[in-house]
Amino acid sequence: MFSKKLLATLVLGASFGTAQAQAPAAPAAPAAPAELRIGIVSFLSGPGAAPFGVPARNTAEMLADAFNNAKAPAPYNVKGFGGMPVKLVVIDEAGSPTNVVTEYRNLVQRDKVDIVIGYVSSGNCLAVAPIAEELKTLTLMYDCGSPRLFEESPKKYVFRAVNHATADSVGAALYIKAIKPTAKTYSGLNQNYAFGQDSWSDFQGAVKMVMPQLQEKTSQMPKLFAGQYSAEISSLLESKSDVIHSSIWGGDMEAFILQAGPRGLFKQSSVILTGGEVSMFRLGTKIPEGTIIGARGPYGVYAPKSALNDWYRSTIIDRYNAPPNLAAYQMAHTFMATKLAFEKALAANGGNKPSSDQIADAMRGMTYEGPGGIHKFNLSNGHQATAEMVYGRVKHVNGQIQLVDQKRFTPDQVMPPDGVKAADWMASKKQ
Amino acid sequence: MSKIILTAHNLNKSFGAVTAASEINVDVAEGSCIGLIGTNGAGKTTFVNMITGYLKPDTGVITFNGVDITSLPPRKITQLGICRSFQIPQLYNTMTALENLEVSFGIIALQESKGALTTSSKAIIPSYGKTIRELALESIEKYGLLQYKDQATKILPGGVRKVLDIAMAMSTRPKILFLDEPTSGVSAEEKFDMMDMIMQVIRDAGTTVLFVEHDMEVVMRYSQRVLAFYEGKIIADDHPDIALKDDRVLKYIVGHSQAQHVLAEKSDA
Amino acid sequence: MSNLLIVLIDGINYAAWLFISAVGLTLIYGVMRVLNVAHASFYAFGCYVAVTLAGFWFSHNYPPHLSFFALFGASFVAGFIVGWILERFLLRYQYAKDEVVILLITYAVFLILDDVLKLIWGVDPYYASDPYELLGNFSVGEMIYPNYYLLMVGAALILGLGLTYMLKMTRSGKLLVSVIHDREISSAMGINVGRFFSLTFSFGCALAAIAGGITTPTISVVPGLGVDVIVLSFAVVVTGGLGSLPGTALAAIIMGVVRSFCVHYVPQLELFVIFSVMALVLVFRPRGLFSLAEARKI
Amino acid sequence: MKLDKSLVVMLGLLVAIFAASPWIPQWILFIITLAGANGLVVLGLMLFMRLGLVSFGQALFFCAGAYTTGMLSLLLKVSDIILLMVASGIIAGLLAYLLGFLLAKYRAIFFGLLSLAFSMILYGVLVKSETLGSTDGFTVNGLTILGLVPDPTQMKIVLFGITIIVVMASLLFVNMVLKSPRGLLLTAIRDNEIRAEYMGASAKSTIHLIYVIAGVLSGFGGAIAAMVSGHIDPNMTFWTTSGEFVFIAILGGIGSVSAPFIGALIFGVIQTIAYGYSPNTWQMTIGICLIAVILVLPDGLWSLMAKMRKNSRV
Repeated sequence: MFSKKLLATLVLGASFGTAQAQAPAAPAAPAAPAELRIGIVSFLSGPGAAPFGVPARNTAEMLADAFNNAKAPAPYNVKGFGGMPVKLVVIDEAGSPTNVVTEYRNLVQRDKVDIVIGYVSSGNCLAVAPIAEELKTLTLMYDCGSPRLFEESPKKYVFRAVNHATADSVGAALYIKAIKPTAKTYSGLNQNYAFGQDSWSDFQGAVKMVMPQLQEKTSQMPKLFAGQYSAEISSLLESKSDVIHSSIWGGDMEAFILQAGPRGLFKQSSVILTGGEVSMFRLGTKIPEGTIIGARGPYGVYAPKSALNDWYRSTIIDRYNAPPNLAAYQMAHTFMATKLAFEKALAANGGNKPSSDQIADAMRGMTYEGPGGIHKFNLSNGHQATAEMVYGRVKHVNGQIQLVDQKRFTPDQVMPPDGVKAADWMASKKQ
Repeated sequence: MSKIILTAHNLNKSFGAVTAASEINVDVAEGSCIGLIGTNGAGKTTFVNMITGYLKPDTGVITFNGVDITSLPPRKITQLGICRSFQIPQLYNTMTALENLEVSFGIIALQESKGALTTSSKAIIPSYGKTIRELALESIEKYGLLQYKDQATKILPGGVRKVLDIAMAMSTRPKILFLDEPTSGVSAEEKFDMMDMIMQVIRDAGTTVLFVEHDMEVVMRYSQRVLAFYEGKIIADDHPDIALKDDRVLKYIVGHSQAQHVLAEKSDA
Repeated sequence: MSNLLIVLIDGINYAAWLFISAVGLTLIYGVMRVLNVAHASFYAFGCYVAVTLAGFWFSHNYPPHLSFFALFGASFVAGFIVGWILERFLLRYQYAKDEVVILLITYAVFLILDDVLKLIWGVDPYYASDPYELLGNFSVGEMIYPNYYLLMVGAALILGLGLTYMLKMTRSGKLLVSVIHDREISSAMGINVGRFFSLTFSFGCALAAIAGGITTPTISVVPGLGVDVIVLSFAVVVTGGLGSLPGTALAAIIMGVVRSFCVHYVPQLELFVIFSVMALVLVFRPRGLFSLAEARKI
Repeated sequence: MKLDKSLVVMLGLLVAIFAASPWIPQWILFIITLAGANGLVVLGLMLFMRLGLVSFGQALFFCAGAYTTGMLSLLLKVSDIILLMVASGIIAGLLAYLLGFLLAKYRAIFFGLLSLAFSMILYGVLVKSETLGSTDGFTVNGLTILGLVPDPTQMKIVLFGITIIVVMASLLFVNMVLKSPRGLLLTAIRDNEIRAEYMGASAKSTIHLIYVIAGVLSGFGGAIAAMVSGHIDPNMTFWTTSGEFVFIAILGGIGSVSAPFIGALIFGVIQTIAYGYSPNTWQMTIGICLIAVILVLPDGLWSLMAKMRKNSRV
């Protein structure tokens, strides 16, 4: 009967899918019994691919190779993960969160990955986290910034090895206070979706906390991927704000800069691009002088000088002839943190492959150093890492851009204390 | 003189500059058989369309059994008991002939069950005392379409489409039936057999009928009364023998030669 | 707060962009009754062609002011060719199908072309803002605008008037109109409807591509940038009355200005503007602002 | 009411799958359950297609159902699956009933695009409602059934069971509607609305009725999707979601009430294969499948099934 054929199709199709799902993975060794399978989920299509997904995937693949061939410097010089070769299973993050959840289940239950690292969109993070808990699978969110991830309910198997978005806003406010204490007014241009809205309300909170004298003028919220900003720019110009906050990213950010630059918006106001580092090198001197650039942490040009960082940057540039951007750094940190925690757990487990719980225990509260310097898992009972925050200003030096007036802020300046919700923290500290 | 069931009072209708109907006044007696003649664009179909609710007259009142139906939509008018066939047969082209009729009876079944979702196709329609299928087969036979019953209507020959179109109209058991050029596109040999058959069924059902017709032979043969349309007006309203002799009718519609020919034929008969 | 002139200028500028983006869609629908979702891909295609050519052009220091013709011309031609291929080898055999099914076919084509573009150009953003800055600025009060906006408005006018002229004045235009009114009769009158169709479709796609070309200098060309455009264009075209040029123009202006008002006075509403306008118009004029007349059915 | 063979088989099959569910790998179970949810929406679309209408905004009611479930459990702490299902169906149906007054007047492309507009307006509203997490949406958890609190794995089975029951009920219901005289009337209205009106039928009220039925079905679908995937967000009413539903409808075909579910299942498989097999070009894969189906199987996969059955009889 056709129905049997159908079930057959389903099962065959699925197993076929499994077989193929490994095809695009890193050129690692063919499946050995003792390999460690890591799912990498990131945007490979759509507007999120270029700024975040692809650089992050590249880093993951580079590190996987480096680790498998024991090419990385200490403390990451152990072959693979504690001797086990790692095998990446890369899938696209695109599609609705429902798809993303489906694909997460497929990764864990069908493709049998041991650890999942991924997710740029906070919507996807929030959708996946409960499933990770349900399936008891160690899952690290490498980029998505929503503080809600751990605030809504404590997690056992979900970690974030980098700052969450609050650091962007608070750092930005602190930077304004430092370099432009006389500022009177501020406005915002943020994309009209969760991240944009959260960033803006975070920044509002941070301003109230750090320099309450700032008056809000207007908040522009263009549609995500709108591309045309002439009206918004006019309105911002009219507002004559001293400061303009924007968490806009990717193609939208570049379009905004290209359209606003010639209209003198950047001359009139100090524009903060919290994620500006992503497109810094591609846009070069198209980014007007004085633009304030953030990198979500001590990443990219803001990374502190270290042997590890030099190795990482040079290897990425050799392999993909483009410097790693903030997303790449976030992936590097997440990947390395995973390796350390895994090896710690391996040792604790007497050399046997540790369980998710054992790796989680090892990672909880861990301190590690990546190309972006020291990070500590010290929030949300050891699941949320914190790092310092850096901002700087663009200066054109013979056709190149440099970031001057760099200010570094300690983790406790930009991230809430343990157990306090970001919003409450900012509210409580306002004068 | 049997009772008047349909009255059209002072109907006017114009499309921009064109006057499709002006001061139309008609009373229709129950059981009568009326031919509507006139050249193309004289206003015959407009008249039918206004009565059956496809067009709303600019002015004027239409009453059916004393009920004002002037601004009712076609389906309400049909439910009251006026139905029509079409110049170009209006069929459900992806269905078979039988299904076309089943739809018609199905609609009635739904009406009688107040549109209940549970209405069954197999159940007996109270007022007809038969099931949809039975009724459909019955009228397929009555109209001599048995051989076509399972063919898709889009491939049926013109004459058959005409008959099916009329059969569907009759399925609602109308008190008044409008036929819009029933013989157009039907071959000369077939037309009388077809009309005889149809008129027989209609008479048996006691249905009042008004038919638009260009063929004067058909008009003479079947109508007891003729309405002659010209430029939206009724220029003659009388027994065919008289109406077809009317000067203006001769001048504008029939043409002398044809008139003589037709009348002569009749006197032989 | 902001003065009306500014609001108006922003509105007109956005309207011009909307019109340029949507005009190809309405042309194709008007003639062929095909709602071409692949429009989005052609827009994106135009962007990529233009941005690539611009990079080449300026790196070779060709006369910068000719770059506009080069950019727009290139995307136009590219769009025309690919459009022709699509019509010739796929759509031509589908016209018998239902309007909606053809729409789905073009939707599938859109999905495919989107990935093809990604395979050709990768996922990296490209930009070519030189033409945008080339023209300098003009200012209203102390508000600075790049002259490129004038160029976009001009382009919109030229496209709109040009097409109207072609349809109303030229012989082939009149023939086209007759095709629009009745395919069967026209082909019976010996008009080669098939040829008109492939021409119209290719031309419509070319218009989508040139829209991309004109937009390119103001944006950064990234994967999937067509998606947003197609939905907007749908809204504009449907609101204006599918297949009506003046309708599309009017709808674009209304939407542009209304949107600009929102941005300046109630930024919170920006997100709904376009579709609310569309819904409102359709509620009161079910077939759009300028709907094509329907023939008597019986 | 007589059930034709294919429907009986389908029902039997559903029972069989449910019986086997404890042994079916979780991730397959998940795909099947989602297929059930999508299938319910597409079942509504199939009724539209019988009428010659295509809605590019059916996700509106899918999303309405999902958010009803989500908000009831989030704000009013309603946790009972059955209660949530019913509520979602009712709310979505109510919404459809209201919009129906307007949309039943529209035909062809305008019907499709006006429904698209409404779904996009809802999208805007949800994106704007930051308390509901804007585009991030929010998680749906802590579900119970009749006071019981199953553990996640049991919950999957329970939800699966509920889905199966809802699907079977919907199959029977829609089958009843299509077997009633109204079923034939739908096609009649598609073929020749004017004639149907002249025979005394009201196209408008028929379409309105179907619109409500489709709305309720979509509401159920949304509720299931929300509970199974455990997360809801405005994407559920974005036009691409509606597009997927139309795709599934074309894939399955309108030949039978079972077709939408076959289509949904195949779609689930195609999609997950596409993701795994070509993470960089999965859109293309789906696009090619769509064209292939339209060109090769204009009546959807169902026509293939029908053919197979014929051959197997011969």
